[in-house]
Amino acid sequence: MKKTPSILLWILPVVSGVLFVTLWYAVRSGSGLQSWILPTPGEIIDAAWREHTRLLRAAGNTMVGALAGFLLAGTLGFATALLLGVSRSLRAGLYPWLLVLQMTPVIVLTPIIVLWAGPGLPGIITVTWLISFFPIVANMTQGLVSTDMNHVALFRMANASRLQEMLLLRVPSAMPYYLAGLRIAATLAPIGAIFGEYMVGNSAGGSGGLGFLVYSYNTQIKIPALFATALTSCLLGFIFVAAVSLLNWAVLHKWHDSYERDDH
Amino acid sequence: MKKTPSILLWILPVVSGVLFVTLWYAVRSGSGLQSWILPTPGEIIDAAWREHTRLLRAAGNTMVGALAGFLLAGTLGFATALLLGVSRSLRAGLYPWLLVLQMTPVIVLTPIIVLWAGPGLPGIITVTWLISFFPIVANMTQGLVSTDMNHVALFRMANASRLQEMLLLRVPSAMPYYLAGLRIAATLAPIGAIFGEYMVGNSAGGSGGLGFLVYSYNTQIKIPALFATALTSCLLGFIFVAAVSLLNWAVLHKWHDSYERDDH
Amino acid sequence: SKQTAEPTTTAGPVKIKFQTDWYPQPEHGGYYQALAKGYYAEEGLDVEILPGGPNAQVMTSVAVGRADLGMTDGDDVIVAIARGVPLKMVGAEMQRNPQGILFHTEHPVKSLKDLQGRTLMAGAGSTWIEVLRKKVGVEFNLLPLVGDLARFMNNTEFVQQCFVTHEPFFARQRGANVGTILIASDTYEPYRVMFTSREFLAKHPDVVGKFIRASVRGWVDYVTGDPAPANKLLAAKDDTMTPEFMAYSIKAMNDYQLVSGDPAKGEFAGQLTAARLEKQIKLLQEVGVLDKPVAVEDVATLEFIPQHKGSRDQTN
Amino acid sequence: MPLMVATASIVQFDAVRKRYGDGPLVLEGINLAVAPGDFITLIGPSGCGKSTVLKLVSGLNPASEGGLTVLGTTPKQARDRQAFIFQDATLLPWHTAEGNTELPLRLRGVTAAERKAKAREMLALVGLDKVSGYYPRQLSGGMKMRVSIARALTLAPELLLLDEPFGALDEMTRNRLNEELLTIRERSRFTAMFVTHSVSEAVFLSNRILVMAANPGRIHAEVKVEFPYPRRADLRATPAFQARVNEVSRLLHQVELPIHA
Amino acid sequence: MPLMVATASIVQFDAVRKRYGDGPLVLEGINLAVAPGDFITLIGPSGCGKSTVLKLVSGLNPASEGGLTVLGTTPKQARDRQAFIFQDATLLPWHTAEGNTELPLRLRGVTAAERKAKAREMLALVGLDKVSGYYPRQLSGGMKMRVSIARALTLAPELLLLDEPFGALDEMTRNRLNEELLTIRERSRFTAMFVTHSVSEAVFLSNRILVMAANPGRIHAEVKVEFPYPRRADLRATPAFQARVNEVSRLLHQVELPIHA
Ligand SMILES: Nc1ncnc2c1ncn2[C@@H]1O[C@H](COP(=O)(O)OP(=O)(O)OP(=O)(O)O)[C@@H](O)[C@H]1O
Ligand SMILES: Nc1ncnc2c1ncn2[C@@H]1O[C@H](COP(=O)(O)OP(=O)(O)OP(=O)(O)O)[C@@H](O)[C@H]1O
Ligand SMILES: [Mg+2]
Ligand SMILES: [Mg+2]
Repeated sequence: MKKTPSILLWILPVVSGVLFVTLWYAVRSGSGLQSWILPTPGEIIDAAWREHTRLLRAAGNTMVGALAGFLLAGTLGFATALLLGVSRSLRAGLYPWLLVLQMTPVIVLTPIIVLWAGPGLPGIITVTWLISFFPIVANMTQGLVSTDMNHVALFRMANASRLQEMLLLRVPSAMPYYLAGLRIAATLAPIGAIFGEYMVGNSAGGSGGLGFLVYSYNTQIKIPALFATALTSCLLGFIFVAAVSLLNWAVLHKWHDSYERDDH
Repeated sequence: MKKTPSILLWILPVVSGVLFVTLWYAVRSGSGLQSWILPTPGEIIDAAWREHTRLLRAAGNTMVGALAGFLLAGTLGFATALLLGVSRSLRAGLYPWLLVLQMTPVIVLTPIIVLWAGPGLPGIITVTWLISFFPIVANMTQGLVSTDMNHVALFRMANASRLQEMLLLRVPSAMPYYLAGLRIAATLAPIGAIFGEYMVGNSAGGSGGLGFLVYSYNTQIKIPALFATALTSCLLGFIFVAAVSLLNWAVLHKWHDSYERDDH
Repeated sequence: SKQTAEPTTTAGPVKIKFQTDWYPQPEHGGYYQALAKGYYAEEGLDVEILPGGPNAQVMTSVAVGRADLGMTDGDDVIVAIARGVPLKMVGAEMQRNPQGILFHTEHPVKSLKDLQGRTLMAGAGSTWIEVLRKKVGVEFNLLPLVGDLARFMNNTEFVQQCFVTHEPFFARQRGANVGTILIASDTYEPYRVMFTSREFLAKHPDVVGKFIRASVRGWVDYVTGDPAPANKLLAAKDDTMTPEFMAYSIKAMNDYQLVSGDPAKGEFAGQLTAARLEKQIKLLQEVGVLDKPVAVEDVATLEFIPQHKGSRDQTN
Repeated sequence: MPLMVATASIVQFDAVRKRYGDGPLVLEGINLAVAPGDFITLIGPSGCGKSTVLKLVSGLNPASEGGLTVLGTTPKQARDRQAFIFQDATLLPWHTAEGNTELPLRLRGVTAAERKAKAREMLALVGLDKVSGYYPRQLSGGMKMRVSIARALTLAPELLLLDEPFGALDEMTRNRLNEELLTIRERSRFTAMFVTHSVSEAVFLSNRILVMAANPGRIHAEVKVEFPYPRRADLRATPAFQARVNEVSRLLHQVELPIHA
Repeated sequence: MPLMVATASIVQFDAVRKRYGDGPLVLEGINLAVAPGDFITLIGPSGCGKSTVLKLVSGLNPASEGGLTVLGTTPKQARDRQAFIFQDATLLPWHTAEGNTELPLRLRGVTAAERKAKAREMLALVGLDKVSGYYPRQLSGGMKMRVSIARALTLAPELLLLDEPFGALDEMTRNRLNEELLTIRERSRFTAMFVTHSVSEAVFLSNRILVMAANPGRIHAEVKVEFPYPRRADLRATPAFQARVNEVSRLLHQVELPIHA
């Protein structure tokens, strides 16, 4: 990868943003689409401003569920992958059931989730977790089994325990995989929470989140406001993605080839 | 990883399956849950048998959408990651918009999808694609930037073009990442299609898929049949996962450390 | 946007598409009856009924010309038109929306006021929820409607939104003692309506008129005559639909006078009145669903409403 | 071939054969008894199976046929009393030179302070005290190998396996580390199995040199080097030393010629 | 230091300094002119900057200060006329020995048949024709390095950079490959910059030997080796050869002593 002056890295998203918005307006006027199908960016920002108190409160509520679900997925995903990484037998025995968990449509589990976790926040967290859990497990597991066999030989020779091999060797070398999984989960957390609000949410005590707004704006055909809600959800997502990118940098920049600049 | 006799790899899922089913029955009887929250495995299999023509037909319909969406995600995800991998500038300009695409709740896009792709199958494929696309892009991109810098130096010295470096070096070395992404997408494809049937599907011309059955069993409170539908969706998913595992083996077993047996 | 209807000068029936808001079900029975009994054909129409689903996008479909006419809840159409979607109501399918509250008789809901303080599963953002909160003055805890009845079945205190023509049958079939109460009341009287796009209306008023006439005829026949022809079509589309259920559904439509309306108030099948629409628009404004007023002429045209006598004559 | 009493051997090969998977035979009929205190060097053409012999002793790969005991037990069970310097440096990229050096101590649960002290001592021995905070990607090829040597020496193994540890080093550093190795051996009395391509290094370090032949790998001849330990640097200048070097070189010629013929 | 006319030089360093990032100075004031046909060897202690010099010439790393031209242009632009044998074998794990060998030809768009023939020829030259279908993980350390040599030789570069290519090989193979290298050079007349730790290898191959010192890396002395090419194996046995070896060794002693003092 050629070295890019770092100012470009700030300018380019802006340039592509301008292009994107222009394209948007072009599509709107060119295709004869109307505001109730595809509002213009201006209309969306208008709506966001008009609804900003509601949006902010809802975003706050959704953030709680998304964050908790994300953290749960990040930690449980890590732990589960460790378990799967420990032995081929555990992998053979557990992986199929994880797949079943991942592949069962959430709607089927909704009543059970509500019953066991409770409606509202606990249920929302559970749904968010369910949705963002598997990408982490799948990636981290692949990372754990991809360890350089020469390094494994080193640990074997040092008579390292299974646990030491896992924690001091396989886990660090799986970090790029784990972080890629975490990045996927970061994008899934806010939409997972919104979906969770749909499925098991509850409006008690003003705890309605973006999911409620999506639903109401949709029923009430407040399309610009609906897009403003989507925008808000994207902004939440960006917070998660930014956090993961920061973590990625902190963990990898000193030693991993993805941060290697060929020119010093 | 210690070598496990391969017979164990077949027996263990069975053992864990038996444990799982036992646990299931224990939960059912211990918690006083009723059939319409959590049917027993027996009831589910009963229902699956009773409804098998309907399930099979629906599964066939869903499979079409899931497969097409999956293949689209697999190829477009690959291509997009190539584009992102080519330069840091492209990455900086495009990645944010990909994130926006991924993080916008599908319901907001539904009218546009219906309008541009059309309702029914085209819309279902679009939704499935939307859902399984990003994990592939995120993983493959991480893989493309994780290439060993010594190998990159080799290509630079051979005066390889940007394209050659991408296709002959970065792509092969990113394969473990790509395949992990594909595995995540494999689990997402059937539930994505079911979700798509919900969002943009219709049952025209007997094309109702599993999503339609989920809905109708749900309103008709045929909970065992509902779980049988979920089971069917899992089985579809297993077909995808198995296909990806096979691909994984074919691509990696000759050279990648994840297939290295330390004992010959 | 393209229209599928051809000028009627040529011989042969006019092909049109009609978009329903859900999977084929008895709540669409009138259209299927009209189809099965040839009422559309008699009018020179070749109607294709497009099934919907949970996110059917009925109004969008009609507005962009993917379908020529459609049906859905009346106040949704009012709101859409107020927001600039170029549609117009052309007739009523039901005089009252079958939307109701499903409860266990152990914890009954005798009037809507009984919902005070309870937990209700319903579609967030629905107009009637705002009406209940702001006009009837009841406060309740809202759970989003997913479409499952499992939670309802598991908890006798649970109440949930339903179609009085639909869910109670299945809940009773599973042994629950349930009752229903219609949401529509004197305060809030939503229609279920047929609508089309302004463009289609302007180009083919004759087709619209014929469609309404045949559909209302089909509806009256479906709920008062022998529903077998429509039911056969429905069962072919969705084989989970049993005869018992369809019979129940039709009975509920009659019990609640959904299609025919209350003759004592001068209501009849297909009717839309300016007064009721006016009242509805005002209500929507009062509860804040509509932020600006809209004229009745803009949301509906009454020129296709069949005369009461006429519709009765047709069923004879 | 010398055959000692099995119980007294540190390493005992009995008719060991090795093939990887269903590939060709890599080692054929290896018989070898390593006595306590032996410094055995394996020398022979590239690909003749030297690394494979060490991997069998370490238990990283199993023998296909024949008997093999290490420190009176199986190779794997003897692991906590062995150390292995691999042919590649095999450093963990996420640890600094120091972190890599102290790794085996860390795996044994040695306290942070103690292992830090030991790691610094060993890094100083290989001349890398100034770059202890460098990550592997910042080190030169020879520096990496020296970290790997320092790492193995932090342990006090009974049996040390060394696979071309000094191949990437300049002659001076190499000679100095040869001498250091023998000094350490005076103190901790380990037995060594050593692979090198340098005949003079082999003669300087070992009491026994096994010349291996390839296709399939086998022991062609053994040369005893009876110079008493401790050996001093000036040994290299003696005619007796040169004679041994010539003898080994002559044996190497015998095994190498056929390959490239 | 010899200073030739810049236009005639294959490689020209003018007061080049190099540091990695904000690390310490690694190379200081390097002045060097490599003439067409030169076979220049860099020799010096581990970590003195030999690999760094080659990386600067290859353009893989930029010089921090000073002027550097390669084949009359910038290092990067001269790349299609250079080949680099890295200190590590750097084989692609997903290609066989043959696949790795033919890679540079493939990158140049040579047809499959042609590059296969060339790869086989080069693998035979390094004695690996029998294992051309092996994947890197199935090869021994020396075999990997030989594949990497074969790979570089498939091209006919004007400038060949070799970073300890023969370090992992036994003496016989090493000598033989030394001789092969000179034979190939007779044919294709490349200029070479070579890194080794073996003084006799340096003397046998080069016409100029640069002895480098470390901390910071610099050229300590240059030794000219005037034996005419083609050189034959028996050159090694001549007293003149030994004299050069001794001279270089003596210079090495000068630069090495301070480091480990
Ligand atoms: N993992 C493996 N799978 C298959 N064959 C292997 C494997 N490792 C080594 N071999 C083969 O075994 C033979 C001996 O290899 P080994 O590494 O022991 O050689 P060596 O004597 O150490 O050579 P060198 O001096 O080049 O390091 C070689 O022919 C090699 O191809
Ligand atoms: N990428 C890098 N980042 C920082 N420092 C580096 C980097 N590469 C090399 N160095 C430093 O530059 C110096 C010279 O390294 P170089 O690899 O050129 O040495 P060398 O002469 O080739 O040594 P050897 O004989 O051990 O291979 C060393 O001190 C090393 O730590
Ligand atoms: Mg070896
Ligand atoms: Mg070097």
